[in-house]
Amino acid sequence: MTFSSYIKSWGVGIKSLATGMSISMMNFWRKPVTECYPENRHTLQMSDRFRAVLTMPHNANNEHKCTACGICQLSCPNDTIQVISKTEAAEDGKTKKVLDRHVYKLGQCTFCNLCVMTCPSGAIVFSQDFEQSVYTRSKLTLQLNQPGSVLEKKQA
Amino acid sequence: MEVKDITLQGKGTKDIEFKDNEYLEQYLQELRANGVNIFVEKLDMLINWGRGNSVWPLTFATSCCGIEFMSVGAARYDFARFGFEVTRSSPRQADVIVVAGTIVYKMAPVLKRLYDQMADPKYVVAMGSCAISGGPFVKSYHVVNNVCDIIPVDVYVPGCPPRPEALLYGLMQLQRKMKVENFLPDAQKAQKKIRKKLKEVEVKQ
Amino acid sequence: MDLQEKIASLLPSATIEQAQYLTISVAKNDLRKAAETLRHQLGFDILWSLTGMDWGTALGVVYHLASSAKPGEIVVLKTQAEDRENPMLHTVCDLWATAELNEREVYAMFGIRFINNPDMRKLLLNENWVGFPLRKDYNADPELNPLNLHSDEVSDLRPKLVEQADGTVKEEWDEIFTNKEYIVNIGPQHPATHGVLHFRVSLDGEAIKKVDPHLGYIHRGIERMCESLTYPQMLHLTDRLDYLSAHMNRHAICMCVENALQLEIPERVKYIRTLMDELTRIASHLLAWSCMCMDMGGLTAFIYGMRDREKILSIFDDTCGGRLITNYNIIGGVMADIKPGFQKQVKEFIPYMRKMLKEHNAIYTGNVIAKNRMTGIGHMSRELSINQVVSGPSGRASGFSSDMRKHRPYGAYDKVKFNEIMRTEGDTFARYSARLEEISASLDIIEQLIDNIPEGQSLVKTKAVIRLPEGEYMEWVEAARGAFGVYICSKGEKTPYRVKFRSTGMPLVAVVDEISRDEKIADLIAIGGSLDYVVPDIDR
Amino acid sequence: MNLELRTLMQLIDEGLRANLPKFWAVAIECLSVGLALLAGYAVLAMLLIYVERKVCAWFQVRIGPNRVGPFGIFQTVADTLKMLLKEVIPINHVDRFLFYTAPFVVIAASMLTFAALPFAKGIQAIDFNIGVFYIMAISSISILGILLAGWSSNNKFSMIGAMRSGAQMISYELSVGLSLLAIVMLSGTMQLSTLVEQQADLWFIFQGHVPAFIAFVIYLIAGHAETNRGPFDLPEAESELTAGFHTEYSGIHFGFFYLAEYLNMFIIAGIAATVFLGGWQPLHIPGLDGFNYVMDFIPSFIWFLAKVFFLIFLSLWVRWTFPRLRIDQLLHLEWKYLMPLSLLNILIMAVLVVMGWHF
Repeated sequence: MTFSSYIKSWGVGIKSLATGMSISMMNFWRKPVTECYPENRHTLQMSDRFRAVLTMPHNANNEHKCTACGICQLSCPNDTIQVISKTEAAEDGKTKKVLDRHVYKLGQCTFCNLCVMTCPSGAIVFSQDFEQSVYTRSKLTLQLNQPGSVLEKKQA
Repeated sequence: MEVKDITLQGKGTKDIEFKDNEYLEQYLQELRANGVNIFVEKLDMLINWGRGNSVWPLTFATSCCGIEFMSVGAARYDFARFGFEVTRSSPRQADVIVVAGTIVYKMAPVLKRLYDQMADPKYVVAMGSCAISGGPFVKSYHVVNNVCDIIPVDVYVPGCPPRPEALLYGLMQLQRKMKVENFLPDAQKAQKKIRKKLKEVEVKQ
Repeated sequence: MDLQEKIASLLPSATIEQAQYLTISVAKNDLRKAAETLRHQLGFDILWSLTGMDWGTALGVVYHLASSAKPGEIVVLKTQAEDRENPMLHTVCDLWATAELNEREVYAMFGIRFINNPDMRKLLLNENWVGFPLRKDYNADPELNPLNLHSDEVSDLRPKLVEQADGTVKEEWDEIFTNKEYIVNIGPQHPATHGVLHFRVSLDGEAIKKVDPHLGYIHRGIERMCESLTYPQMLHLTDRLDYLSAHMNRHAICMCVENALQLEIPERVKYIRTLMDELTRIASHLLAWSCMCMDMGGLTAFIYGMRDREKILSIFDDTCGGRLITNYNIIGGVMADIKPGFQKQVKEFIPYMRKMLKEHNAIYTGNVIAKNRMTGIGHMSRELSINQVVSGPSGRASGFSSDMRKHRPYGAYDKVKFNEIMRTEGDTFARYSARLEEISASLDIIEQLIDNIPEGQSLVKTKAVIRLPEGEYMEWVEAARGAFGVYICSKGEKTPYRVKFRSTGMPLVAVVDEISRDEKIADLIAIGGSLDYVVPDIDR
Repeated sequence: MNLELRTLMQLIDEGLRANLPKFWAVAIECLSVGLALLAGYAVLAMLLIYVERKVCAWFQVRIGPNRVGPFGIFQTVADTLKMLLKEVIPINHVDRFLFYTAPFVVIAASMLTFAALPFAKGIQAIDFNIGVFYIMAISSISILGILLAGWSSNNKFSMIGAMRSGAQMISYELSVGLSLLAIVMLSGTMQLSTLVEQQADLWFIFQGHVPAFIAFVIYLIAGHAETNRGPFDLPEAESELTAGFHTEYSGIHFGFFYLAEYLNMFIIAGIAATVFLGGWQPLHIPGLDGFNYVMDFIPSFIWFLAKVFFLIFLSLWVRWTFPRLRIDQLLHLEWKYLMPLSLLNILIMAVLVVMGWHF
């Protein structure tokens, strides 16, 4: 190392340190970018495509659209969904397969959206309610159809 | 103390409807049934206030969830607001281990050891589907399907990976759980018993 | 004389056919000769991927080769070992160094042992694992391999099979570390290993004498799982390989399946995928930059990088419905068309990022401490990077041109002008700055595409049950950490027969020992940051 | 109106002496001074941790603690409470005696240095005629604690951390000493109270202009390095050595290291303020009597704290901007840059003093 390069290294070093410090000082005066969850809970807008939990929408008469065909269960890559059906006597005397329980393991879901995409009747959708933490693991196994709900009648 | 009395510090926390209050209720009931006076209160409340607001996580991540965990630590979500930002790399100094990611057979002993190295009181958050149930890899030959088999879990945060807000919500749930703990030794003994019992109930389910 | 004839004349005993790539099949005993001919006489110096196979009756290996002059022109070499009880093949790791770790993986997964490979420990699995998981007759009974919570001692003995002069094979053992060495375990739980990587490091004071990487702390058996999933179901696993290149990985597998089905993909989809790929690349490089800064102690720079990365994540959040794991590409297109606001968001992001890039350079790149810590440290020569097939920004920093966007254009990359970022220094600083330069290159690509997204469908209908025609397919994309390849072997079923993902990270770990020797512990951390491996991608 | 702390002290002193025998009065005073110092130490440490977390957050465009109390000011109270009640893990294979002594050595060393600082006019627990000497000697004891901690932990990371710390301390102690020496040459005294009094009209950094300023900067850098804080946090080096020398410490033992680290920052800033920036003396500019008169109204302890916190802010600014040095860079910086400069600086100072070129 020559003497001149030694002197130069002082200059280069000090200059680079000063540049760095000026950048951090600039950021010091910037407004924080923090989004304050949970303070902003009321205004928090999730993208409508965000997938937080699978739900089965019910209408006002407690009816859903699931025909218990089981395609969602088949297309699920890791057995998150279990469609339990029962047979019921229909009005015209024939027996008919209807949904008993649509069991969904939230704690196992990978949110790949295959079930929603393949569902022929559009019975299930993902909702954006991400506040799902619990203390008990079994609470993460959800039943999507509400008690007493039935299949929505097709409009004639 | 009732479940409705458990409040967290900070604006906006009062009007969240927290999930799974049944567990806390059961917990309190069991505490009472075991003859622990949960009205030793004042001291306990002070201690729990301290503990609940100073949860230092262990820098531990195995996969994708770890990146979201880092996001929670970064500027946009900033868990420093809760006083959680002092992530410790040494398990001896950490209070909570956030199991962020898949735990496989080869990793299981390491996780167990990390947990054992932590000082009491210590907590575990299972973050994401992998830690809760094996998630996408539930059918794999090399993946532990439930972190509960290795270490006791306090809070489950579902998601794949859970978004940062969801993790913050999970950590608030943990804070709530901490608020009902007791400091006195005999209470702790009872607590351990209760935890075990509650876990057995869960396994049966 | 074209290549096929040339090979036929040099290797008369080989069967050569033209499938997706030129495929050369040789018998077990001709493997060495074929490999040596390809390597030395025909200049195939890149071993892109080494895939173990179980063809039911015989086990075997498939090698994907290319030459560094034309990394996109791939030739396949196949061989098989008939003996299922004690299968043995000759190693090729003296020809292509990258084979060493890959052969160890094949040993763990298929039980094929490689003669003359200096290290025949199982990669990814514990030494006492019963069975070979990727074999078709693997017994998955959990009783055989129970969950063990007791940590076993790490053994520093390694076996190897040495061929004697008379042709017989003898097993020998040697020690990696002597018991006089000061060995530090960095990982599996360590803040700077980017996941659960385990280095056993032998130290002399602060200086590193030797590094022995241990892998498999996040081996999830993805390849095995894929064999029992249908093609649409498989996709969600690729996102979780290298989660920072989730989009590209999924792009690769979608492309592989689409090409096998000969599905025509609309231009719009190609544009959207390319845009998303580039955004993912920026996000990934930003994270890499941030983490490297954090590893070197610059916590504030880490937060700045993460702050800018969040901008991209909100774009993903809006259009794809996921932040990190987006689940956006599907076979035949994308899951949902882009949101109306997408273009506006991206256009706002570009100038912002350019401005921030300047700041990042000012606060960190120019910093005298950082610069001195990076320049001249961890030098990787071009030969080493080719020999170990270190692709991506790390390889390009050493002068190894391996950009699949250039060499095998896919998506909309043939419609944009961009430069492959190349450097020649090969040190930590070169790798570091190559990443930052790639961010601006990606911004340029996005700028060219964002206003020209053609109208059209965003998804082509596919059959309800997808069956790939019988054959072998491999497609490549340039992921954030290098060339990522998906190999699918189909027997015409609705599930694949064998799937292999070419790990972009394994070569990065393989070179650590060589390039960090005689450097300091702090340098090992910086080197690791500059290589930017993602462990779940290595372990799969 | 007199806001000086000294008035309060005198009142207490007179009250005690009037009502008690002399021995008891002195005994009670000693005890209360000790307690006050301890309390001050603890409160300051907690305050500093809060300040650091908040300032760090602002540098990183975040908000920082805001839950416990208004703006999160009780954050560190909660931390302390938790830390006090956290389990101290007994560890096998450690050298028990040394392992458990180490944190106390560290905290005692910083306590002793802290006690010697002149906080305000007339508020100084001990005032040696070799005050500067004392501070330097005592503050370097804490390195012993770190070495002990690293060695006795029986952990390879800790060991490397301790060794780094040793190398660092030995090197930077020189620059610290030499830069203080420059001022001692200028003032001709080592007694802290005299040092401060001499700066009544003009602070030393102005009196000694160029060499004093150089000495000040060197002192800040070397002092910062002595506190083992980033970018000089090699012994701890989160990303390399997990937690360095205190990897194996848990609970309150770790808390001691943690507190001492912050207090050392205060001490370094306090010494710098005392020696270079006039201690508790207000800012006086010769010739501007009106200005000086106004400045005198601000109580001395406020002056002192203001200077100290300004210097602490500087140190935080540096801490949260730069990446960590590597061990060889650390030594280069000292032996190739700071040391020669300090020696040269002493020479300049000597010429300055001899020729009387100072103000």
